[in-house]
Amino acid sequence: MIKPYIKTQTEDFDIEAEIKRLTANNKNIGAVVTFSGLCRDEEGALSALELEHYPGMAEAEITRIAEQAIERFGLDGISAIHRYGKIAPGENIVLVVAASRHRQAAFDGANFLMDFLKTRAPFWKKEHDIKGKEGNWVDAKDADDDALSKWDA
Amino acid sequence: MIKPYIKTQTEDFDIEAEIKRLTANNKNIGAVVTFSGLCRDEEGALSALELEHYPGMAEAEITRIAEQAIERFGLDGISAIHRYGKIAPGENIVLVVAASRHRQAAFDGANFLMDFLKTRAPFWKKEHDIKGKEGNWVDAKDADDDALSKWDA
Amino acid sequence: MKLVYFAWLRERLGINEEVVELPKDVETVANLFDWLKARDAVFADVFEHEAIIQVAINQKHERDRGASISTANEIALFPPMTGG
Amino acid sequence: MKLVYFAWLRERLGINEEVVELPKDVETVANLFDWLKARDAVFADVFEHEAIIQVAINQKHERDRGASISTANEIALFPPMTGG
Repeated sequence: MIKPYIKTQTEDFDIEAEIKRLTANNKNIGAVVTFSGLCRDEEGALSALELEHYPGMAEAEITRIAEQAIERFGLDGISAIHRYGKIAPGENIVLVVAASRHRQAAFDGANFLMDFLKTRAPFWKKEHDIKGKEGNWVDAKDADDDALSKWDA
Repeated sequence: MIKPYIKTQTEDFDIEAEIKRLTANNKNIGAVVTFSGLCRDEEGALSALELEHYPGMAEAEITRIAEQAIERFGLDGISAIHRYGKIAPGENIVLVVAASRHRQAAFDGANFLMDFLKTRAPFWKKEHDIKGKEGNWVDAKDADDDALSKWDA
Repeated sequence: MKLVYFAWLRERLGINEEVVELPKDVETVANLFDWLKARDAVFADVFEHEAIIQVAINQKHERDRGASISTANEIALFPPMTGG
Repeated sequence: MKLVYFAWLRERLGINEEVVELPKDVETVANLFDWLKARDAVFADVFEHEAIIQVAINQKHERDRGASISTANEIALFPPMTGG
Protein backbone atom coordinates (compact mmCIF):
# COMPACT_ATOMS: atom_id res chain seq x y z
CA MET A 1 0.00 0.00 0.00
CA ILE A 2 1.56 3.28 -1.18
CA LYS A 3 1.26 6.20 1.25
CA PRO A 4 1.44 9.81 0.08
CA TYR A 5 4.02 12.10 1.68
CA ILE A 6 2.23 15.38 2.44
CA LYS A 7 3.58 18.44 4.24
CA THR A 8 2.80 22.09 4.86
CA GLN A 9 5.74 24.23 5.90
CA THR A 10 7.12 27.77 5.78
CA GLU A 11 10.58 26.83 4.46
CA ASP A 12 11.55 26.02 0.88
CA PHE A 13 11.80 22.41 -0.34
CA ASP A 14 14.58 20.43 -2.03
CA ILE A 15 13.19 18.92 -5.23
CA GLU A 16 16.11 16.54 -5.75
CA ALA A 17 15.69 15.18 -2.21
CA GLU A 18 11.94 14.78 -2.68
CA ILE A 19 12.47 12.77 -5.88
CA LYS A 20 14.95 10.54 -4.03
CA ARG A 21 12.43 10.02 -1.23
CA LEU A 22 10.17 8.25 -3.74
CA THR A 23 12.76 6.44 -5.86
CA ALA A 24 15.45 5.41 -3.35
CA ASN A 25 13.89 2.08 -2.42
CA ASN A 26 12.15 1.17 -5.65
CA LYS A 27 14.17 0.37 -8.74
CA ASN A 28 11.06 -0.40 -10.76
CA ILE A 29 10.17 3.28 -11.03
CA GLY A 30 10.75 4.43 -14.58
CA ALA A 31 9.16 7.87 -14.53
CA VAL A 32 9.10 10.79 -12.11
CA VAL A 33 7.19 14.00 -12.77
CA THR A 34 7.57 17.06 -10.58
CA PHE A 35 5.47 20.20 -10.62
CA SER A 36 6.69 23.31 -8.88
CA GLY A 37 4.48 26.34 -8.58
CA LEU A 38 6.35 29.63 -8.22
CA CYS A 39 5.35 33.09 -7.10
CA ARG A 40 5.16 35.38 -10.16
CA ASP A 41 5.99 39.07 -9.82
CA GLU A 42 3.13 40.18 -12.10
CA GLU A 43 5.42 42.31 -14.26
CA GLY A 44 7.14 43.77 -11.22
CA ALA A 45 3.97 44.88 -9.40
CA LEU A 46 4.13 42.26 -6.66
CA SER A 47 6.56 42.21 -3.75
CA ALA A 48 5.22 39.04 -2.11
CA LEU A 49 2.36 36.63 -1.74
CA GLU A 50 1.19 35.79 1.74
CA LEU A 51 -0.28 32.32 2.07
CA GLU A 52 -2.70 31.45 4.82
CA HIS A 53 -3.81 27.88 5.41
CA TYR A 54 -6.09 25.82 7.61
CA PRO A 55 -3.73 23.52 9.52
CA GLY A 56 -4.99 19.97 9.81
CA MET A 57 -7.61 20.26 7.09
CA ALA A 58 -4.95 21.30 4.53
CA GLU A 59 -2.88 18.15 5.06
CA ALA A 60 -5.98 15.94 5.28
CA GLU A 61 -7.48 17.24 2.02
CA ILE A 62 -4.23 16.95 0.06
CA THR A 63 -3.73 13.43 1.44
CA ARG A 64 -7.23 12.44 0.35
CA ILE A 65 -6.67 13.74 -3.20
CA ALA A 66 -3.22 12.13 -3.35
CA GLU A 67 -4.68 8.76 -2.32
CA GLN A 68 -7.20 9.07 -5.15
CA ALA A 69 -4.33 9.76 -7.56
CA ILE A 70 -2.39 6.66 -6.41
CA GLU A 71 -5.46 4.48 -6.94
CA ARG A 72 -6.59 6.02 -10.21
CA PHE A 73 -3.24 6.14 -12.02
CA GLY A 74 -1.40 3.27 -10.35
CA LEU A 75 1.36 5.39 -8.87
CA ASP A 76 4.38 4.01 -7.01
CA GLY A 77 4.68 7.20 -4.99
CA ILE A 78 3.33 10.72 -4.64
CA SER A 79 4.35 13.70 -2.52
CA ALA A 80 3.11 17.23 -2.03
CA ILE A 81 4.69 20.07 -0.08
CA HIS A 82 2.79 23.33 0.21
CA ARG A 83 4.41 26.37 1.76
CA TYR A 84 2.59 29.03 3.77
CA GLY A 85 3.63 32.45 5.03
CA LYS A 86 5.25 35.20 2.97
CA ILE A 87 6.76 34.15 -0.35
CA ALA A 88 8.70 36.45 -2.68
CA PRO A 89 8.52 36.44 -6.51
CA GLY A 90 10.66 33.69 -8.01
CA GLU A 91 10.33 31.53 -4.89
CA ASN A 92 8.61 28.15 -4.76
CA ILE A 93 5.06 27.88 -3.41
CA VAL A 94 4.13 24.25 -3.97
CA LEU A 95 5.74 21.00 -5.07
CA VAL A 96 4.09 17.84 -6.32
CA VAL A 97 6.09 14.72 -7.20
CA ALA A 98 4.55 11.62 -8.80
CA ALA A 99 6.42 8.39 -9.56
CA SER A 100 5.34 5.40 -11.58
CA ARG A 101 6.61 2.62 -13.82
CA HIS A 102 5.40 4.47 -16.89
CA ARG A 103 5.42 8.08 -17.91
CA GLN A 104 1.77 8.89 -18.57
CA ALA A 105 0.71 7.76 -15.10
CA ALA A 106 3.34 10.02 -13.54
CA PHE A 107 2.24 13.00 -15.67
CA ASP A 108 -1.45 12.38 -14.94
CA GLY A 109 -0.89 11.84 -11.22
CA ALA A 110 0.94 15.13 -10.76
CA ASN A 111 -1.49 17.05 -12.99
CA PHE A 112 -4.55 15.60 -11.20
CA LEU A 113 -3.22 16.42 -7.74
CA MET A 114 -2.37 20.00 -8.80
CA ASP A 115 -5.80 20.58 -10.33
CA PHE A 116 -7.61 19.43 -7.19
CA LEU A 117 -5.19 21.10 -4.83
CA LYS A 118 -5.90 24.48 -6.50
CA THR A 119 -9.58 24.46 -5.61
CA ARG A 120 -9.89 21.94 -2.75
CA ALA A 121 -6.94 22.55 -0.45
CA PRO A 122 -7.65 25.25 2.16
CA PHE A 123 -5.03 27.86 1.25
CA TRP A 124 -5.61 31.52 0.50
CA LYS A 125 -3.28 34.00 -1.16
CA LYS A 126 -2.96 37.67 -0.37
CA GLU A 127 -0.94 40.03 -2.55
CA HIS A 128 1.58 42.53 -1.21
CA ASP A 129 2.49 45.20 -3.75
CA ILE A 130 5.95 46.68 -4.32
CA LYS A 131 5.19 49.67 -2.09
CA GLY A 132 4.93 47.20 0.78
CA LYS A 133 1.18 47.72 1.00
CA GLU A 134 -1.02 44.76 1.81
CA GLY A 135 -3.23 44.25 -1.15
CA ASN A 136 -6.10 42.11 -2.20
CA TRP A 137 -6.90 38.52 -1.51
CA VAL A 138 -6.51 36.63 -4.77
CA ASP A 139 -9.85 35.63 -6.28
CA ALA A 140 -10.60 32.03 -7.13
CA LYS A 141 -10.47 31.48 -10.88
CA ASP A 142 -13.22 29.85 -12.93
CA ALA A 143 -10.42 28.38 -15.08
CA ASP A 144 -9.28 26.37 -12.05
CA ASP A 145 -12.76 24.93 -11.59
CA ASP A 146 -12.93 24.19 -15.32
CA ALA A 147 -9.59 22.36 -15.16
CA LEU A 148 -11.20 19.73 -12.93
CA SER A 149 -13.64 18.67 -15.65
CA LYS A 150 -10.88 16.88 -17.57
CA TRP A 151 -10.79 14.32 -14.75
CA ASP A 152 -14.49 13.42 -14.98
CA ALA A 153 -14.50 9.66 -15.38
CA MET B 1 12.56 34.25 -28.79
CA ILE B 2 12.88 31.32 -26.35
CA LYS B 3 15.69 28.87 -27.16
CA PRO B 4 15.61 25.27 -25.92
CA TYR B 5 18.58 23.99 -23.91
CA ILE B 6 19.40 20.53 -25.30
CA LYS B 7 22.28 18.24 -24.34
CA THR B 8 23.42 14.65 -24.71
CA GLN B 9 25.99 13.50 -22.16
CA THR B 10 27.28 10.45 -20.30
CA GLU B 11 27.14 12.00 -16.83
CA ASP B 12 24.10 12.43 -14.60
CA PHE B 13 22.22 15.74 -14.45
CA ASP B 14 21.23 18.05 -11.58
CA ILE B 15 17.48 18.63 -11.73
CA GLU B 16 17.51 21.54 -9.28
CA ALA B 17 20.19 23.31 -11.36
CA GLU B 18 18.27 22.68 -14.58
CA ILE B 19 15.12 24.22 -13.11
CA LYS B 20 17.13 27.26 -12.01
CA ARG B 21 18.56 27.60 -15.52
CA LEU B 22 15.02 28.31 -16.78
CA THR B 23 13.66 30.33 -13.87
CA ALA B 24 16.64 32.40 -12.68
CA ASN B 25 16.07 35.34 -15.00
CA ASN B 26 12.30 35.25 -15.37
CA LYS B 27 10.09 36.03 -12.40
CA ASN B 28 6.94 35.65 -14.45
CA ILE B 29 7.29 31.87 -14.55
CA GLY B 30 4.61 30.35 -12.36
CA ALA B 31 4.92 26.67 -13.25
CA VAL B 32 7.80 24.26 -13.84
CA VAL B 33 7.28 20.61 -14.76
CA THR B 34 10.15 18.13 -14.83
CA PHE B 35 10.10 14.62 -16.19
CA SER B 36 12.90 12.23 -15.30
CA GLY B 37 13.09 8.83 -16.92
CA LEU B 38 14.93 6.22 -14.87
CA CYS B 39 16.41 2.85 -15.66
CA ARG B 40 14.18 0.11 -14.19
CA ASP B 41 15.70 -3.15 -12.98
CA GLU B 42 12.87 -5.29 -14.41
CA GLU B 43 12.30 -7.10 -11.10
CA GLY B 44 16.02 -7.58 -10.60
CA ALA B 45 16.75 -9.13 -14.00
CA LEU B 46 18.61 -6.15 -15.44
CA SER B 47 22.11 -5.02 -14.49
CA ALA B 48 22.30 -2.07 -16.89
CA LEU B 49 20.96 -0.41 -19.97
CA GLU B 50 23.43 0.67 -22.60
CA LEU B 51 22.31 3.67 -24.62
CA GLU B 52 23.66 4.34 -28.07
CA HIS B 53 22.89 7.57 -29.89
CA TYR B 54 23.49 9.34 -33.18
CA PRO B 55 25.53 12.42 -32.25
CA GLY B 56 24.44 15.54 -34.06
CA MET B 57 21.11 14.18 -35.21
CA ALA B 58 20.05 13.42 -31.62
CA GLU B 59 20.53 17.03 -30.50
CA ALA B 60 19.03 18.41 -33.73
CA GLU B 61 15.86 16.28 -33.51
CA ILE B 62 15.24 17.04 -29.83
CA THR B 63 15.80 20.75 -30.52
CA ARG B 64 13.29 20.64 -33.38
CA ILE B 65 10.63 18.97 -31.18
CA ALA B 66 11.38 21.33 -28.28
CA GLU B 67 10.92 24.36 -30.57
CA GLN B 68 7.53 22.98 -31.60
CA ALA B 69 6.61 22.65 -27.91
CA ILE B 70 7.59 26.28 -27.16
CA GLU B 71 5.45 27.51 -30.04
CA ARG B 72 2.47 25.23 -29.44
CA PHE B 73 2.13 25.66 -25.67
CA GLY B 74 3.60 29.13 -25.19
CA LEU B 75 6.46 28.03 -22.99
CA ASP B 76 8.92 30.38 -21.28
CA GLY B 77 11.63 27.75 -21.34
CA ILE B 78 12.31 24.10 -22.12
CA SER B 79 15.32 21.85 -21.61
CA ALA B 80 16.19 18.26 -22.34
CA ILE B 81 19.22 16.26 -21.29
CA HIS B 82 19.57 12.71 -22.58
CA ARG B 83 22.32 10.46 -21.27
CA TYR B 84 24.09 7.79 -23.30
CA GLY B 85 26.46 4.97 -22.37
CA LYS B 86 25.89 2.43 -19.60
CA ILE B 87 23.23 3.27 -17.03
CA ALA B 88 22.43 1.18 -13.94
CA PRO B 89 18.94 0.53 -12.52
CA GLY B 90 17.72 3.45 -10.43
CA GLU B 91 19.85 5.94 -12.38
CA ASN B 92 18.50 8.75 -14.51
CA ILE B 93 18.32 8.36 -18.30
CA VAL B 94 16.58 11.48 -19.49
CA LEU B 95 15.38 14.81 -18.12
CA VAL B 96 12.86 17.22 -19.59
CA VAL B 97 12.04 20.55 -17.93
CA ALA B 98 9.27 22.87 -19.15
CA ALA B 99 8.48 26.29 -17.69
CA SER B 100 5.52 28.56 -18.29
CA ARG B 101 3.32 31.17 -16.69
CA HIS B 102 0.56 28.61 -16.18
CA ARG B 103 0.56 25.00 -15.14
CA GLN B 104 -1.21 23.21 -18.00
CA ALA B 105 1.23 24.59 -20.58
CA ALA B 106 4.17 23.34 -18.53
CA PHE B 107 2.61 19.88 -18.13
CA ASP B 108 1.73 19.67 -21.83
CA GLY B 109 5.13 20.92 -22.98
CA ALA B 110 7.04 18.30 -20.99
CA ASN B 111 4.62 15.51 -21.92
CA PHE B 112 4.72 16.42 -25.64
CA LEU B 113 8.52 16.53 -25.76
CA MET B 114 8.78 13.15 -23.99
CA ASP B 115 6.26 11.50 -26.31
CA PHE B 116 8.11 12.64 -29.43
CA LEU B 117 11.55 12.05 -27.98
CA LYS B 118 10.63 8.38 -27.35
CA THR B 119 10.05 7.62 -31.02
CA ARG B 120 11.86 10.41 -32.89
CA ALA B 121 15.17 10.95 -31.13
CA PRO B 122 17.90 8.61 -32.40
CA PHE B 123 18.71 6.63 -29.25
CA TRP B 124 18.73 2.86 -28.86
CA LYS B 125 18.73 0.81 -25.68
CA LYS B 126 20.47 -2.50 -25.13
CA GLU B 127 19.85 -4.60 -22.03
CA HIS B 128 22.61 -6.17 -19.95
CA ASP B 129 21.33 -8.90 -17.63
CA ILE B 130 22.49 -9.53 -14.05
CA LYS B 131 24.94 -12.22 -15.20
CA GLY B 132 26.78 -9.45 -17.04
CA LYS B 133 25.70 -10.86 -20.39
CA GLU B 134 24.89 -8.45 -23.17
CA GLY B 135 21.28 -9.00 -23.99
CA ASN B 136 18.75 -7.81 -26.47
CA TRP B 137 18.19 -4.47 -28.02
CA VAL B 138 14.94 -3.09 -26.63
CA ASP B 139 12.11 -3.21 -29.16
CA ALA B 140 10.18 -0.09 -30.05
CA LYS B 141 6.74 -0.15 -28.46
CA ASP B 142 3.47 0.38 -30.33
CA ALA B 143 2.23 2.15 -27.18
CA ASP B 144 4.87 4.83 -27.75
CA ASP B 145 3.63 5.42 -31.29
CA ASP B 146 0.05 5.48 -30.00
CA ALA B 147 0.98 8.09 -27.39
CA LEU B 148 1.72 10.55 -30.20
CA SER B 149 -1.87 10.52 -31.41
CA LYS B 150 -3.02 12.60 -28.44
CA TRP B 151 -1.10 15.53 -29.94
CA ASP B 152 -2.90 15.44 -33.31
CA ALA B 153 -4.20 18.95 -33.74
CA MET C 1 -18.58 24.59 19.42
CA LYS C 2 -15.54 26.24 17.88
CA LEU C 3 -15.90 28.53 14.87
CA VAL C 4 -12.79 29.41 12.86
CA TYR C 5 -12.45 32.03 10.15
CA PHE C 6 -9.89 32.43 7.36
CA ALA C 7 -8.55 34.95 4.84
CA TRP C 8 -10.73 38.01 4.16
CA LEU C 9 -13.54 36.59 6.30
CA ARG C 10 -11.15 36.54 9.25
CA GLU C 11 -9.92 40.06 8.47
CA ARG C 12 -13.33 41.63 7.94
CA LEU C 13 -14.85 39.94 11.00
CA GLY C 14 -11.80 40.85 13.07
CA ILE C 15 -11.57 37.43 14.75
CA ASN C 16 -9.65 34.23 14.07
CA GLU C 17 -11.84 31.93 16.09
CA GLU C 18 -14.44 31.85 18.82
CA VAL C 19 -16.28 29.33 20.95
CA VAL C 20 -20.06 29.63 20.76
CA GLU C 21 -23.01 28.03 22.52
CA LEU C 22 -25.61 27.48 19.82
CA PRO C 23 -29.36 27.38 20.55
CA LYS C 24 -30.93 23.91 20.10
CA ASP C 25 -32.81 25.00 16.95
CA VAL C 26 -29.56 25.90 15.07
CA GLU C 27 -29.27 22.51 13.39
CA THR C 28 -27.89 23.14 9.90
CA VAL C 29 -25.27 25.26 8.14
CA ALA C 30 -28.05 27.54 6.90
CA ASN C 31 -29.33 27.96 10.48
CA LEU C 32 -25.80 28.83 11.62
CA PHE C 33 -25.47 31.51 8.95
CA ASP C 34 -28.79 33.05 10.00
CA TRP C 35 -27.87 32.91 13.66
CA LEU C 36 -24.48 34.61 13.04
CA LYS C 37 -26.07 37.37 10.92
CA ALA C 38 -28.76 38.03 13.51
CA ARG C 39 -26.19 38.12 16.30
CA ASP C 40 -23.94 40.82 14.89
CA ALA C 41 -24.15 43.63 12.31
CA VAL C 42 -20.58 43.03 11.11
CA PHE C 43 -21.45 39.39 10.38
CA ALA C 44 -24.62 40.49 8.60
CA ASP C 45 -22.49 42.74 6.42
CA VAL C 46 -19.74 40.18 5.69
CA PHE C 47 -22.33 37.47 4.98
CA GLU C 48 -24.25 39.67 2.53
CA HIS C 49 -23.08 37.53 -0.42
CA GLU C 50 -23.10 34.36 1.59
CA ALA C 51 -23.32 32.05 -1.44
CA ILE C 52 -19.56 32.26 -1.92
CA ILE C 53 -18.71 31.46 1.70
CA GLN C 54 -17.30 27.96 2.05
CA VAL C 55 -17.82 25.71 5.04
CA ALA C 56 -15.84 22.89 6.61
CA ILE C 57 -17.35 20.76 9.36
CA ASN C 58 -14.74 19.01 11.51
CA GLN C 59 -12.18 19.92 8.82
CA LYS C 60 -14.19 18.37 5.97
CA HIS C 61 -15.49 20.58 3.17
CA GLU C 62 -19.31 20.69 3.19
CA ARG C 63 -21.19 22.23 0.27
CA ASP C 64 -24.69 21.40 1.45
CA ARG C 65 -26.24 24.30 3.40
CA GLY C 66 -28.76 21.83 4.77
CA ALA C 67 -26.03 19.63 6.29
CA SER C 68 -26.43 18.90 9.97
CA ILE C 69 -23.98 20.58 12.36
CA SER C 70 -25.17 18.65 15.40
CA THR C 71 -22.01 16.51 15.66
CA ALA C 72 -19.62 19.35 14.81
CA ASN C 73 -16.79 20.25 17.16
CA GLU C 74 -15.24 22.73 14.77
CA ILE C 75 -16.81 24.65 11.91
CA ALA C 76 -14.61 26.71 9.58
CA LEU C 77 -15.87 29.52 7.36
CA PHE C 78 -13.71 30.81 4.52
CA PRO C 79 -13.68 32.22 0.98
CA PRO C 80 -13.11 30.00 -2.08
CA MET C 81 -9.68 28.38 -1.81
CA THR C 82 -6.76 29.69 -3.87
CA GLY C 83 -3.93 27.28 -3.16
CA GLY C 84 -1.33 25.82 -5.47
CA MET D 1 29.11 9.35 -49.47
CA LYS D 2 29.28 8.27 -45.83
CA LEU D 3 27.02 5.51 -44.53
CA VAL D 4 26.59 5.11 -40.76
CA TYR D 5 24.93 2.24 -38.90
CA PHE D 6 23.48 2.05 -35.39
CA ALA D 7 22.35 -0.45 -32.75
CA TRP D 8 21.69 -4.01 -33.93
CA LEU D 9 22.21 -3.00 -37.54
CA ARG D 10 25.73 -1.90 -36.66
CA GLU D 11 26.35 -5.07 -34.66
CA ARG D 12 25.00 -7.50 -37.24
CA LEU D 13 26.75 -5.76 -40.13
CA GLY D 14 29.96 -5.55 -38.14
CA ILE D 15 30.70 -1.95 -39.17
CA ASN D 16 30.03 1.48 -37.67
CA GLU D 17 30.44 3.45 -40.85
CA GLU D 18 31.91 3.34 -44.32
CA VAL D 19 32.51 5.64 -47.27
CA VAL D 20 31.01 4.39 -50.51
CA GLU D 21 31.09 5.47 -54.13
CA LEU D 22 27.57 4.91 -55.43
CA PRO D 23 26.81 4.20 -59.09
CA LYS D 24 24.97 7.04 -60.89
CA ASP D 25 21.73 5.04 -61.05
CA VAL D 26 21.46 4.69 -57.24
CA GLU D 27 19.24 7.73 -56.83
CA THR D 28 16.79 6.89 -54.04
CA VAL D 29 16.70 5.24 -50.63
CA ALA D 30 15.12 2.16 -52.23
CA ASN D 31 17.95 2.03 -54.81
CA LEU D 32 20.49 2.25 -51.99
CA PHE D 33 18.89 -0.65 -50.12
CA ASP D 34 18.96 -2.78 -53.29
CA TRP D 35 22.56 -1.83 -54.00
CA LEU D 36 23.69 -2.73 -50.45
CA LYS D 37 21.87 -6.07 -50.53
CA ALA D 38 23.34 -6.97 -53.92
CA ARG D 39 26.82 -5.99 -52.77
CA ASP D 40 27.09 -8.23 -49.75
CA ALA D 41 25.37 -11.38 -48.41
CA VAL D 42 25.48 -10.10 -44.80
CA PHE D 43 23.61 -6.97 -45.87
CA ALA D 44 21.10 -9.09 -47.79
CA ASP D 45 20.51 -11.07 -44.61
CA VAL D 46 20.24 -8.05 -42.26
CA PHE D 47 17.98 -6.21 -44.71
CA GLU D 48 15.61 -9.18 -45.06
CA HIS D 49 12.88 -7.34 -43.12
CA GLU D 50 13.89 -4.00 -44.48
CA ALA D 51 10.51 -2.31 -43.79
CA ILE D 52 11.54 -1.67 -40.18
CA ILE D 53 14.89 -0.12 -41.07
CA GLN D 54 14.87 3.64 -40.53
CA VAL D 55 16.81 6.13 -42.62
CA ALA D 56 18.25 9.58 -41.94
CA ILE D 57 19.63 11.67 -44.79
CA ASN D 58 22.08 14.33 -43.62
CA GLN D 59 20.86 13.66 -40.06
CA LYS D 60 17.18 14.19 -40.94
CA HIS D 61 14.75 11.32 -40.57
CA GLU D 62 13.35 10.25 -43.97
CA ARG D 63 10.42 7.86 -44.19
CA ASP D 64 9.97 7.97 -47.96
CA ARG D 65 11.84 5.15 -49.65
CA GLY D 66 11.53 7.11 -52.91
CA ALA D 67 13.38 10.10 -51.47
CA SER D 68 16.36 11.30 -53.46
CA ILE D 69 19.80 10.70 -52.00
CA SER D 70 21.61 12.74 -54.61
CA THR D 71 22.50 15.61 -52.25
CA ALA D 72 23.31 13.36 -49.29
CA ASN D 73 26.68 13.56 -47.61
CA GLU D 74 25.73 11.18 -44.83
CA ILE D 75 23.08 8.50 -44.73
CA ALA D 76 22.30 6.70 -41.47
CA LEU D 77 20.54 3.35 -41.21
CA PHE D 78 19.11 2.18 -37.90
CA PRO D 79 16.32 0.27 -36.15
CA PRO D 80 13.24 2.05 -34.73
CA MET D 81 14.36 4.48 -32.05
CA THR D 82 13.93 3.61 -28.36
CA GLY D 83 15.04 6.75 -26.52
CA GLY D 84 13.59 8.42 -23.49
